[in-house]
Amino acid sequence: MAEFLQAYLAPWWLAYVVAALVHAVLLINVVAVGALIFIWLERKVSGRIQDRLGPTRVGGKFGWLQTLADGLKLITKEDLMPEGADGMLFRMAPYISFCASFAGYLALPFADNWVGARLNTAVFFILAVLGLEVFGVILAGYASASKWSLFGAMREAAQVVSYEVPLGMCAVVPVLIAGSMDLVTIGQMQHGWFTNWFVFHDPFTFITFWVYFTCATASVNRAPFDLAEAESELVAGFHTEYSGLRWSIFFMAEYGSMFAVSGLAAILFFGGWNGPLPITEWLGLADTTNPVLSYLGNFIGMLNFMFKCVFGVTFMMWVRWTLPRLRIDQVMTTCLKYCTPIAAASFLGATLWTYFLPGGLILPNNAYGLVREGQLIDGPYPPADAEGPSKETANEKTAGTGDLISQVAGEHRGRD
Amino acid sequence: MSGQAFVERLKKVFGDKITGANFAAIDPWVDVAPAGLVEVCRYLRDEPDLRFDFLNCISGVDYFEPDAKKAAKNDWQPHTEVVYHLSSLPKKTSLVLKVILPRWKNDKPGELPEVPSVTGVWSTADWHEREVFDLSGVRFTGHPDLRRILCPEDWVGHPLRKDYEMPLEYHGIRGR
Amino acid sequence: MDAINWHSFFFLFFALLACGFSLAVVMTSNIVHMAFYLTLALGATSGLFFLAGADFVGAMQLLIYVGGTLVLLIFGVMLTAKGPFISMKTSAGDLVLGAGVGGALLVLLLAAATQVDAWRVSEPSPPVAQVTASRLGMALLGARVDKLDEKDPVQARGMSGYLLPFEIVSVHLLVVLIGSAYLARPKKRMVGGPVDTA
Amino acid sequence: MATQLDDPRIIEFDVRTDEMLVNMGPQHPSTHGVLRLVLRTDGEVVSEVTPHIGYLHRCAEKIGENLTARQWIPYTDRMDYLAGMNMNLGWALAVEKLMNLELPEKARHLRVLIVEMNRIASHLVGMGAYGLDLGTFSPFLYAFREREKILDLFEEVCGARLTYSYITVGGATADLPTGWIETCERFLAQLEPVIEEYHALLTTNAIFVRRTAGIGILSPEKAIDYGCTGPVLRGSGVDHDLRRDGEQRYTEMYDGYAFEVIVEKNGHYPKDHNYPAVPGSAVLGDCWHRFYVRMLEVMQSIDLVRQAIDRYSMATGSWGEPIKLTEKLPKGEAYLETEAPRGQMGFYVVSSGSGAIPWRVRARSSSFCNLSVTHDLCRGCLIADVPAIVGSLDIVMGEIDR
Amino acid sequence: MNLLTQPVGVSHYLIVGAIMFVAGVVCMATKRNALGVLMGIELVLNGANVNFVAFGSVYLRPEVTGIGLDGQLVALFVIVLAAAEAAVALAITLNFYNNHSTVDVDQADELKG
Repeated sequence: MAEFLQAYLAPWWLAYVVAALVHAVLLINVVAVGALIFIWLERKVSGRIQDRLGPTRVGGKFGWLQTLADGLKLITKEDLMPEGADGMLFRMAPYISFCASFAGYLALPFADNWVGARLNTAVFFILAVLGLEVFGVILAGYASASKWSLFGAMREAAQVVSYEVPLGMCAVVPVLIAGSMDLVTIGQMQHGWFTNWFVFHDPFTFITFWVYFTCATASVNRAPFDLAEAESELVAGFHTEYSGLRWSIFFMAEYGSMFAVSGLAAILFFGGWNGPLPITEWLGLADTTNPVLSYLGNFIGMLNFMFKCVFGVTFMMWVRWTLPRLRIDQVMTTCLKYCTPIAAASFLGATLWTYFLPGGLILPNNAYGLVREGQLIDGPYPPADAEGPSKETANEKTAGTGDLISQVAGEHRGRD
Repeated sequence: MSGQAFVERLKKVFGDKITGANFAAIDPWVDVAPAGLVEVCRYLRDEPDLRFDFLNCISGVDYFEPDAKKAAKNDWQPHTEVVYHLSSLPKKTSLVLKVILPRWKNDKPGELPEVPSVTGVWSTADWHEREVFDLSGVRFTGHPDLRRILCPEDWVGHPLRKDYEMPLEYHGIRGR
Repeated sequence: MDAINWHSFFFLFFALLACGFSLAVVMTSNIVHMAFYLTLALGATSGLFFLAGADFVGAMQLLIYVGGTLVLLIFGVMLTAKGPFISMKTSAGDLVLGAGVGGALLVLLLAAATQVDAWRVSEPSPPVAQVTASRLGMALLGARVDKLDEKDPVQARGMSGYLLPFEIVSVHLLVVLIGSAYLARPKKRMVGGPVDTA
Repeated sequence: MATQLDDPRIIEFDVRTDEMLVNMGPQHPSTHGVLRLVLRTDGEVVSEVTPHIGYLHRCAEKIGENLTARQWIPYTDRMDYLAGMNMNLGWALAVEKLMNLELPEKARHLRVLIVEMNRIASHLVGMGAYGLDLGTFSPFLYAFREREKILDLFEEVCGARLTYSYITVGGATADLPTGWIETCERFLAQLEPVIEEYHALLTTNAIFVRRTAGIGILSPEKAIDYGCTGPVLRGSGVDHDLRRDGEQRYTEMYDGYAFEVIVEKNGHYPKDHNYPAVPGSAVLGDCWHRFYVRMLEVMQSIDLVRQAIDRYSMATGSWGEPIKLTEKLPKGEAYLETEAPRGQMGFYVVSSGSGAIPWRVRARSSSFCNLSVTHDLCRGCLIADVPAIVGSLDIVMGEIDR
Repeated sequence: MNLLTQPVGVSHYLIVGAIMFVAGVVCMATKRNALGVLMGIELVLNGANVNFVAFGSVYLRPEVTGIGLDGQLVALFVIVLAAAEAAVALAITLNFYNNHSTVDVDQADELKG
């Protein structure tokens, strides 16, 4: 995009600024508008689950402007801060949560190469950044000068630190199969029929997906793991003392993280932007040489990806409105006694499976089977990558498309 | 066991601590002197053929008529009663005990009459006695934590006493 | 005016954040604020790592250091932060002494950092995005894929990677795990009674 | 992991945390109104719970000393506002006992019919609200959906949806409207299969069982000692139900009705329906059993309503004639307890014989006694268990504070 | 020399590392709160890490004949060991707090537990 803009914008760096801004605005819209839609969706879903209608009036037929109306109401509300609160931390906390949740989108590809910054450690980057959301919660809980908030913060700290362990282990399983931590590469490897999705790669990945989803639900604080804001126990937990816009920012962060972990699940296990059938290939949209066609293909891919994410989020809602909440010690046992050992076992199982049955059972010549033949690690897929493997060794690979920072760094070093 | 025989039996055990009984009433009752209340209650609870293990209710009833003209017509002297409704789950029987107290201790207005607490016999008496204390103004001696329960802690007076005057103002809130 | 070097720009941004918040950690006496500033300082450091091309280390810094260690630390802060322990003032003498020694050390280190010409400005390098994660992993397992073309046989024999340190660290972590579990084992105490320190 | 150590003074701890006093309520989502619990906590472990009540005190007993017996009926509605009919019945029976009034047979069956319907409604709310206490929302809405239909039926009967004042001294204020019985039967036929869903959502749900089984165990001795009644008492395994064991004046209403007291005997509940099995981790007297007894009582009440419909339709004669609003009360005093949904609701009426206004009225509330056991049940539990325990007692503050 | 237009070199990183290191040392020396001292240690370790990564970076030193990947490897070890160190130090601090009800290191002058 920056290259495209360079042709029109006089100072070359302005093109980068504009490109960066456009990307940022696009992404922030995913979070902000996404939160609006998800809150509306949550109301509708919960309404339907509970045998009622949900919002029906605001904005026409389905009450689809309800969240906007609520947002306006929240903006006009007084921004209260309790006496005795730690002012700076109290004000900062929602933004920390939001930034952490939002930063995860930096490395989340929405379609083939449609990504803010293609990092070659994207999986861990997203997990790490989403894990930082806990700081906002802890600081909010501490700074509120309320005992309920403090309880919420303590619970959150204990819960999130524990759940990062199985979550990381589960995320490693697809990484192990793909041989890359680059989400774009992982996504590309699963193209074709849905049998290429990693969730159907072997029985262990299938188990891993469920463990991943459980842990992801726990790490974004959704019921039945929403102990930090357990309203029947802790009033509202860490955000008891928040009101107005700051309160709603916590919610945007929550829905943003829900979308991000669902997106990660979609890419790691469900083929990302690849549909169940290789329709884009049949239609000839996978042709990367034709910009219009590949744009269309990617657009369909993005819709695919969005659908999977929304499905993941809806699933979380479904769970939330069905199950009672666990107790804090049960949450911890769930993590330490069940999720972690299962994740570790399926990690081991997936390792052995990929070692002994590298091509899988069903389709012996599927994509990743072929890739694994010659290359041990860092196998770029598709093998005919832009620049091809580096000369040094087969293992050394120069990435065809570097991340944003490296591009910037490299190009301008050249310029200087 | 007929009522008469039952009272005879109690009298044999407790002597003059059983001050009377009424069999004609809808719910026949036994009058107990305050001094012997706890003993009687424990006996009633523990005796294998009685087993009054369940305290249903403690009520305070204040007998007082502020209007002198009406008071003259009454066939009773002003007094306060504490009524204990007991029942026995295994025997499926029930019993009423009454303790008759003066309206004021030593007839000094303002000093609440006293009854020994039966919290040691039935734990449920704890809250019931607090409520009777709160609303009817009877002091239960030996109660572990005799505080007001329904009214605010700084409330003045005991509303279910017949001479209770509604306060005109409470923390700036007008009473009437 | 020369064009802005974005790499330098981002470097400056993160470096200022890192240095500023490190200094803020020293300056503030409120332990909770300290923890907060430390978080930001370490987060900014991970940004520096990304800029230096060490993606994996940067992500690990965020995941383990900021996401794990610091949460633990803040947990500890919240458990002990009450009343007098939130804000413990250092005596003026200590401060002066610390500032003096620290200043001297800083001068020494800065002098050392700026002495070597080769370190000062980097040569323009081609845009290479490395995938470091797997090579790091291979190195940990004992294969130095980045030093395969080592000509000197003596040095090549030394390129056995980091298998031994890796094992040592693993055992160390296990020991730490057991040790902290021992230290943090449940203890019993009477309400209001003496603390059983056994 | 309710930390129930032998010596309650010994606390097991990882990190020394200072004891903290936390106010749960009066504005707290899970205190069922305006209950205030002061928790003394050490970390997540609650070492002491002190309930403070009285935030909803409306001086009902004092008001009763200024109104005639029938005029006080609306005030009974507002005690256990989820089971207004049962409250009406309790007071009506107590006054009838004082006046020695006998009721025609049809009125008795009418009362059983109405009262058991209200028991269903009340237990449905209790079930749904318990779900809320444990963090699940949908059962609450499902319960309200069904309760709404009962309220519609009651509205047809008496015009009110919450404060009915329908059952009154001497019978009821009106007969059932035409066609009501059929609507009611249709409702029962529809309700019965729905109960299965509730069992799936709550009773047998793994998380629900883990949250309630073995939590807040109330021994039968303690339950009796604290005067607990109703499902709380029966959940502890005490075989006591006033509909069977109560006073003659009350039990004669249920004469000839076939029903079994819902209580666990020899490890299982009376099995005349397809009930889910008792989970292995449940201990008699814990939150799960209290909840389960309530669920079974819904089925029992459905059965009783069906029987009452039959008998009511067969019975001849009047549905009862309410006494005059200013009917003079004879001198004397009467105490009568009935089995309300939340336990034994007792009314004590003293009359000086001088007019229609009683000398003293007293309401013995079941929730009041049930709540008084909280501090004992909550000792050493976790914070999350406090709503679970208080919710399992199923209290209504209107009845406690009166 | 304009920092915004010049490419950065290793020494820029070293300066950042030095500042963090010194901040950590001063923090360790002056804080009375045991957890403050712990935070100082974290800063020191991070200052060192910055140096390691800088020396091993291909961007800053394209020749990479020096320590190459070793810088990142050592940094990784430091991160992992810092986590372990923090866990143990925290456990010790909390134990100290349990026994003495204080986190003031100036008062930790007796050797018996």
